[in-house]
Amino acid sequence: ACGNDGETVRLGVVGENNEPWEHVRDVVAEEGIDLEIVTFSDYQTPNTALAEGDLDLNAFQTVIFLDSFNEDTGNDLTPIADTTLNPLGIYSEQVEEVTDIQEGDTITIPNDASNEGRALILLQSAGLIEVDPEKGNYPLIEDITSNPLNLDIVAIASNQTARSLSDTTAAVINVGMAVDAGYIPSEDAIFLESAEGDTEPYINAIVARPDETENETYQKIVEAYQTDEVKEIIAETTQNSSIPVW
Amino acid sequence: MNGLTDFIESIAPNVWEIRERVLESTWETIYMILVSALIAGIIGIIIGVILVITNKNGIKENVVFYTHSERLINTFRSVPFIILLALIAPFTRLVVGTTIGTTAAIVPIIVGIIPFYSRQVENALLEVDPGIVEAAQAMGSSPLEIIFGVYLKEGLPSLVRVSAVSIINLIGLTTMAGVVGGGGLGDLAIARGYNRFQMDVTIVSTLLIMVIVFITQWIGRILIKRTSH
Amino acid sequence: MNGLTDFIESIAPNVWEIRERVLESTWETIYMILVSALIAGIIGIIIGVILVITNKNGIKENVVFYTHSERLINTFRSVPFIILLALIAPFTRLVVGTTIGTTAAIVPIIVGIIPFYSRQVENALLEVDPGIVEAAQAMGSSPLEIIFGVYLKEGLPSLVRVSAVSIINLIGLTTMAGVVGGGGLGDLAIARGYNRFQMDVTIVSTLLIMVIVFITQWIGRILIKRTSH
Amino acid sequence: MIELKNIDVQFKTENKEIHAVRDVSIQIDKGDIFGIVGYSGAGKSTLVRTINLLQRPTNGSVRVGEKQLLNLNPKELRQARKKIGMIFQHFNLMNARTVAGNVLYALRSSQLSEDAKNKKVAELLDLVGLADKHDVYPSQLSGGQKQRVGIARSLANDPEVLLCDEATSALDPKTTLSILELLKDLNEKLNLTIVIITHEMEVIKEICKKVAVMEDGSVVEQGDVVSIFTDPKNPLTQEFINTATHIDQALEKLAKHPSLLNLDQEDTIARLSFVGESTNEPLISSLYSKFAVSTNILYGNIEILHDTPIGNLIVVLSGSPSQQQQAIRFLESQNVAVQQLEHIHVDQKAKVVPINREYVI
Amino acid sequence: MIELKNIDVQFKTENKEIHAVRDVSIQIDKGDIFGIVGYSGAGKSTLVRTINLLQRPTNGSVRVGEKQLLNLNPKELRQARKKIGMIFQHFNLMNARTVAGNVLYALRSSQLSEDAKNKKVAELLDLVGLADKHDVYPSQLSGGQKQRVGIARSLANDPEVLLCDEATSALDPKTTLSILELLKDLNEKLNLTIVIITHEMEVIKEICKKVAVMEDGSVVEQGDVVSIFTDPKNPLTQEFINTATHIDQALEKLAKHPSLLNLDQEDTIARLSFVGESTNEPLISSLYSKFAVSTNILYGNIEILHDTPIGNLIVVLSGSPSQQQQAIRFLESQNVAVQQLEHIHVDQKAKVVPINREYVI
Ligand SMILES: Nc1ncnc2c1ncn2[C@@H]1O[C@H](COP(=O)(O)OP(=O)(O)OP(=O)(O)O)[C@@H](O)[C@H]1O
Ligand SMILES: Nc1ncnc2c1ncn2[C@@H]1O[C@H](COP(=O)(O)OP(=O)(O)OP(=O)(O)O)[C@@H](O)[C@H]1O
Ligand code: MET
Ligand SMILES: [Mg+2]
Ligand SMILES: [Mg+2]
Repeated sequence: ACGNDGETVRLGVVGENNEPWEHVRDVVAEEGIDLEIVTFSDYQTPNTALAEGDLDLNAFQTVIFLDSFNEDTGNDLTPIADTTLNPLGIYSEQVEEVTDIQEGDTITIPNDASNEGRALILLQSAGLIEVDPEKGNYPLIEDITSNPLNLDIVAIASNQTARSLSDTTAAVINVGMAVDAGYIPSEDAIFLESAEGDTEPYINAIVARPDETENETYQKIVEAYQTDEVKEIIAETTQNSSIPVW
Repeated sequence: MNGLTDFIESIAPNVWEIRERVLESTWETIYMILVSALIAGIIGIIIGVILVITNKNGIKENVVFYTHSERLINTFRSVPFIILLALIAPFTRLVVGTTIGTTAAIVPIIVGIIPFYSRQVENALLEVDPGIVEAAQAMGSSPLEIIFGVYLKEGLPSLVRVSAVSIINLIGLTTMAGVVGGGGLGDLAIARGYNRFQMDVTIVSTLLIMVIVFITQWIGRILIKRTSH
Repeated sequence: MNGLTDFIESIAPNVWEIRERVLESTWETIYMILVSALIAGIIGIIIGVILVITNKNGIKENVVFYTHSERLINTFRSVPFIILLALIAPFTRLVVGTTIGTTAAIVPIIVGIIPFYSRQVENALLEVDPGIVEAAQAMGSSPLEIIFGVYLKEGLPSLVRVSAVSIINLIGLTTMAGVVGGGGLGDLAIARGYNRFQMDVTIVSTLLIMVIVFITQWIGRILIKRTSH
Repeated sequence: MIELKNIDVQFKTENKEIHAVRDVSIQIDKGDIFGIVGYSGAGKSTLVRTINLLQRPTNGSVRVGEKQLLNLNPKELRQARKKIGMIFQHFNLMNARTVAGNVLYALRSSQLSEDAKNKKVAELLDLVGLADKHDVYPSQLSGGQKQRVGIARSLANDPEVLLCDEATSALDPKTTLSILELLKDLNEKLNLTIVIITHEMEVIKEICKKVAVMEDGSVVEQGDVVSIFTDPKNPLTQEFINTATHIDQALEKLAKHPSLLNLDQEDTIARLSFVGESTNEPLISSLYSKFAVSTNILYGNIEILHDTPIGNLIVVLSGSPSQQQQAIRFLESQNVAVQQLEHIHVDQKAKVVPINREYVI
Repeated sequence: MIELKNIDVQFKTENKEIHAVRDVSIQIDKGDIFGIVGYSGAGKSTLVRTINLLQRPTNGSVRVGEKQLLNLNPKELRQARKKIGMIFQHFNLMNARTVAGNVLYALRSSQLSEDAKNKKVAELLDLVGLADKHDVYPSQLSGGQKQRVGIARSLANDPEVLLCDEATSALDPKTTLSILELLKDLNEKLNLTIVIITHEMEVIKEICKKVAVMEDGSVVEQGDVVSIFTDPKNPLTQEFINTATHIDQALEKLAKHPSLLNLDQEDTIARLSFVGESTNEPLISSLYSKFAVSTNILYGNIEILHDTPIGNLIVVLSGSPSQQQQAIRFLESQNVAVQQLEHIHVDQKAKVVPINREYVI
C-alpha cells in the first residue's frame, strides 16, 4: 500500500475496545484515507496477516510480544508509533491486599502468549512467586522456581479471568477486560503493574512491515492517533487506566 | 416505529448503539453460511458419494481406497480448528487472495466441515435401498447415472436431513471466524457481548443465530416433505 | 533408550522440554474424554431413547413433547460454546464446586455434546426394525423391557457406531477446555504450539489427538463386530 | 374365544383419512382355525392387529377370552397379550439374541425357574425341529427356520390364541407344509385358536376351518371353509376360489386347444361340482352302467377339505341325447351340480362361467 | 439364447467361504420360459444374477445372445444389460420418480425422441393395466401394481430376455395370475425369453416350459415341465411335485379318515398317473364298459400342462379280482401308470409313496 490519497489502509486490531481507532478513522477519512479496521479474536493472525501483506498496519500488541513474534517467525515487523501502556493488575473479590493471599490459594492468569509471562512477572513483583530469571520476559508456569504459598496458578483464557474471580482468590486481568467487567483498575486492583520504571517492553505499538515504516499515509494515521482527543477517549473508555504514551 | 426503536434502545442499549454492526454481523454469518454450505455441500456430496461407491458392496468397490479416505477424514477431524486454519492459510491465500476477513474465513470453515458432512452424506446415501441401485445396474446404468439418477435422487430426503444437521454444525464453526477477522454473529456474541459484558448483545446475537438455525430446520423440513414421495 | 530421547530432543526440542506437560495434557484429554463420554453417554442415551419413543409411531408417542425437545436441542446447538460455558457456569459451580480447571471444563463439554449425541442415538435407535419392537409389544413387553430388551440391545451396533463418531466430536470440544484452564492436548497444541510458534508441540499434540481418535475408531470397530450377529 | 364387534380403524395421514377396517364383526370360537383372505390393502393385517390391540380400533370392541381388551389398563393388557401369540410375516426375530434367546425373551416374566425356562425353550425348539440351532443367531437361519423360531416364540407362553400374518407366503411349498402341519397339530392337541392371514388359498384349504374374505376394509363373506369353497356368494370370493381351483385357467386352455376336447356333435361339455357324500359312489362308472353315457374327464379336481371331499370336474359326456339328459338328472339327484358349458370357441377367451347356484347342495 | 457354462459362485465372508452356485450349466433357448425352483438359499437368485452379471461368477462363462458377457468391457456390458430386463421380488422401484418416471428411466439412453419415449411409456403402462397411474408415486401403489410397474420398466428397452426373481410370491392369486398371463402373452407375441425363479409350483405349471431344480448350489434336475412333473427323478423334485399336487396330503387324509374309503374286501386302492393322450379316452367309463370294474375317484387332479393333460388320481377299483387285473393291464396299455396302494391304516401317517417309475411313460 502506498500513501496516495484515496488509498485504503487495513488496520488489524484485537477485541472490541476500539473507540480511539474509530475516531481516527473518521478523522483520516477527511484526508481521503480509508482506514479499514479489521477486528480479530486471536493474537497470532493480525501479525501473520500483516507480515503476509493482508494488513497494512496493526495495533494491538506490546513491543515484547512483537519481538517474540519476530524472533519465532523470522519476521521483522516494526513499531512505527507508541500507543498506550495497559498495566496488568491483580484483582480479587476475597482479599484486600496481596499479603492476605493464603497458602494453597488459586490465582488465575491469562493464558495467551503475551500475558502469561507478563502475569507471572507481575506475581513475582507482588512477592508471591519467583520465576526463572533466565526465561527473561517470557516465563511460563513451569518456570516458577519458588512458590512459598504453594499457590495454584492456573492459566485461562483472558476473557475468563475476570469471570473466574468467584472461584479464585485472585486473578490477573488485563485493563480492557477489567474495565469491561466493571472494575476501575486504578482503584480496584489489589496490585497494579507499575507504570514507571522498566515498563518499556509493555508499551503497545502501531506496527508496520519493515519496508513501510516511512509510509506517509501511515504517518498521517499516526498523527491522527497521537492527539489529545484520542487521549480523552482512552481516558473515558478505560476509566483512566490505560496510559497513553506519546 | 419510534416507539419500537425506543423500546429496543431501552431494553438493549448496547445493541441499539451498534445496530449497524449487528446487521453487518448477521449478514456476515449468513454470507459465510451460504457460501460455505454451497461449496462444502458440493464437495461433501462428492466425497460422500465416493465413500459410498468405494465402500464394501459399492458400485465401484475399492476397500483400500475407502479405508484410507476414512482415515484421512478422521485425521482432519482430529486437528483443532484454529490449527487447521493456520495449516491451510497458504491454500486460503491461493484461493481468495487473502487470509483475513469474512471471505477468507470461509475457506477453513469449508475445510473444517467437509469431513463431517461427507460422513453424513455417506450415511444418508447408505439409506438408499441397495435393491434400487441394483435395479439401475440391471438396466445398464453407468456409474454416473447411478450416482445422479439413483443415489442423489432417491437419497434426497435423507440428504436434506443430514444437510440441515450439518448446517447447524457449520453455524457453530462460523463462530470461529473472528480469529481471522471474519466477524459474524458468533464473534459478536463473544467478542462484544461476552468479553465486554454486554448481556444484551450476547442475547440478541445468540437469538439471531437461533433464528438462523430454526429457519434452516424449517426449510429442511419443507424440503424433506417436498422430496419424499 | 538414550538414543531415542536424544533423537526426540533433537527433532522436537520444545516437546522434549515440556515432556511432562505433554504427558499431563494427554492425561487431561483422556480424563475429559472418559468422564464426559461416560456421563454424556448415559444422558445422551436417555434423551435419545426418549426422543425415539415419543416420536411419531414411537411406543410412547407424544408429538408435542417431541417437537419441543427437538427445538430445545437445536437451541442448545445454536449457542456458541464459550457462551454456553458462561451460561451454565452457576450449574458447573454447583456440580463440581468451581468453574476453573479440567474437571470444571467437563461440565460444559458434557452439556455441549449431549444435544449432538442424543440426536445420534435417536438416529441409531431408529434403525432398529420396528417389526421387532412390535413383536415385543405383541409379547406383552413393558415400555422398559422394550427400551432395554429391544432398542438398546438390538441397536447396540449402531449405538457403538454413532458413539465413536460423537467421541470424535467430543474430542473436538475438549480443545476448548483451555478456556477455563482445563488444559488438554488441544489447548497444548493451540496455546503452546500455535501461539508460540512451536511447530513440534503443535504436531506432537495433534498426533496424540489423532492417536486417540484412531484408537476410538478401532475400539468402535471391534465392538461393532462383537455386537453384530 | 375372540369376538370383534363393529370394528372400525381409520388412519389419519396428512392429506387424507384411510378407512382401513369398516364395521367388521367376527366371532372366532375356541379351537377354530380362522382364515382371512383378501387383496393387498384390504385391511387384513390391520384387522388382525386389533385382536391384540397392536392396532387400537377407532370404534368397536375386542373380546378375547373373557376380557374386553379395550377396558384393560396397560399392565393388564400386557398380561393379556402374553396369552395371544403372534407370528409375523417378516419373522421379526431379535437379531441380537440367539434362537434360544429369542424364545427365552417371551418367557422373561414367566414364574418358572431359570431351569424350567431353559427346559421349556429346549422343548419348544424341539417341537419346531430346531433343537440343533439352539445357540445360533437368526442371521444364520433360512427363512423357514426363522419362521419356526417365530412359532416357537409365539408358543412359549402357552397362548390360547395364535395370530399368523402371512406366516408362510415367502416359503417354499415343503416348508409351508411342515409349518401348517405343526399349526394343525397344535390346534388339535392344545385346542389352540388360530387366526391366519394368507393370500394362498392352498393354505386356507389345508388348514382353516372357517374363513373370512375381506375387501376394502369390510368382510364381504365369511363361513366355514367347505361352504365358502363350494358355494362362494361374493364375486370376490368366487374369483379367489376359481383361481385357486384353476377352473378358469382350465376353461381357457380348453378354449385355446379345442383338439383336447375331441367332441362329437352330440357330446355335452359340462362342469360337475359336488360336495361330500357323492364321492363315495363311483359316479362316473354309474353313468356308464346306468345310462351308457361315457364320461371323459378333461380337467378335474377332487380334494378333501376337512374330511369333506369336494370336486370340480370338466367332463365330456357322450351318449344319446336322451341318455345324457337322464344321466344329468341322475347326477343332480346325487347332489352334483351340473353346468353345461357352451361350446368354447377358439378365438375367444373363455370367461368365468358362474356356477349355477341352485345346482349346488 | 442363454448359455451358462460351469458356473461357480463363491462368496468370501470373514470367517467362511460360501459356495452359492456349484458348477451349473444351463442352456435356455430363445422363446423359452424357464423356471428355477429350490429351497431358500439354494442359490437360485445368485445363479440368475449371473445372467446379467449383477453377480460375476467365480468360474464359468455366460453367453446371452451372441455375446460372451464376461468378455465385455463395462460399456458393452451396460449395452448388453439393456437387452436383459429384470423383475425383482421386492419391486425395487425408484421412490422419487412417478410410475411413468420409473419406466422412463429405463429409456434414458434410448435413441427415441422425447415424444416417442413418452408414447412408449404410455403404451407400456397401458399394457400392464396401469394407464391411470401414470403420475402416481410408487408409495401409493399396491404390491401387485408395483410389480406391474416393474414389469413395464423391464420391458421398456424391448429386451430379449426377462429375468424374474420371485416376481409373484407376495401377491394374491388373482394378481399373480394376471401377471403370469401378461408374461405368457409377451412370450408368445414377442418371443421373449423368460427366466423365472419361484417357490410356487403353481407358477411353474402355469407358465414355464422348462424347469431346473436347484439344491445347495447345484442343479439337481432339469427338463421340460411336463416330464419333470410327471417323472421327477430327484427326491427333492419329487417332494416339490408331491406337495404341489397335494397327493401326499390326500393320502394322509385318507389314512386318517378311512370312512372316506368305503372299501370292500376285494376293492383295490390305487394311484393312477397319466400324461397326454390317454385323457382323450373316457378311461373310467371304459373300465366299466370293458371290464365291469367301477371306479370311485377319491382324489383327483387332472390338469393341462402346456396342452398336455396330466392326471393324478387316487381311486378305488371295484369288481372281481380278475377283472380288476385286466382293467389295470388295460390302463397300463393306455400309458396310465398304476400303483396299488397298501391299505392305509388309521393310526399311522401315510408316507410319500414313491411313484413306480417304470409305469410312467
Ligand atoms: N399406519 C398406517 N397409517 C396409514 N395407513 C395405513 C397404516 N397401516 C395400514 N394402512 C392402510 O390401511 C389399509 C389396509 O392395510 P393392511 O395392512 O391392513 O392391508 P392388508 O390387507 O394386510 O394388505 P397386505 O396383504 O398387503 O398385507 C391400506 O390401504 C394401508 O395403506
Ligand atoms: N453377497 C453374499 N455374500 C455372502 N453370501 C451370500 C451372498 N449372497 C448370497 N449368499 C449366500 O449364497 C447362498 C445362495 O443364496 P441365494 O440368494 O442365491 O439363494 P436363493 O436360492 O435365491 O434363496 P431364496 O429363495 O431365499 O431367495 C445362500 O447361502 C446365501 O446366504
Ligand atoms: N493490548 C494488550 C495489552 O496491552 C497486549 C496484547 S499483546 C498481544 O494488554
Ligand atoms: Mg398385511
Ligand atoms: Mg433368492
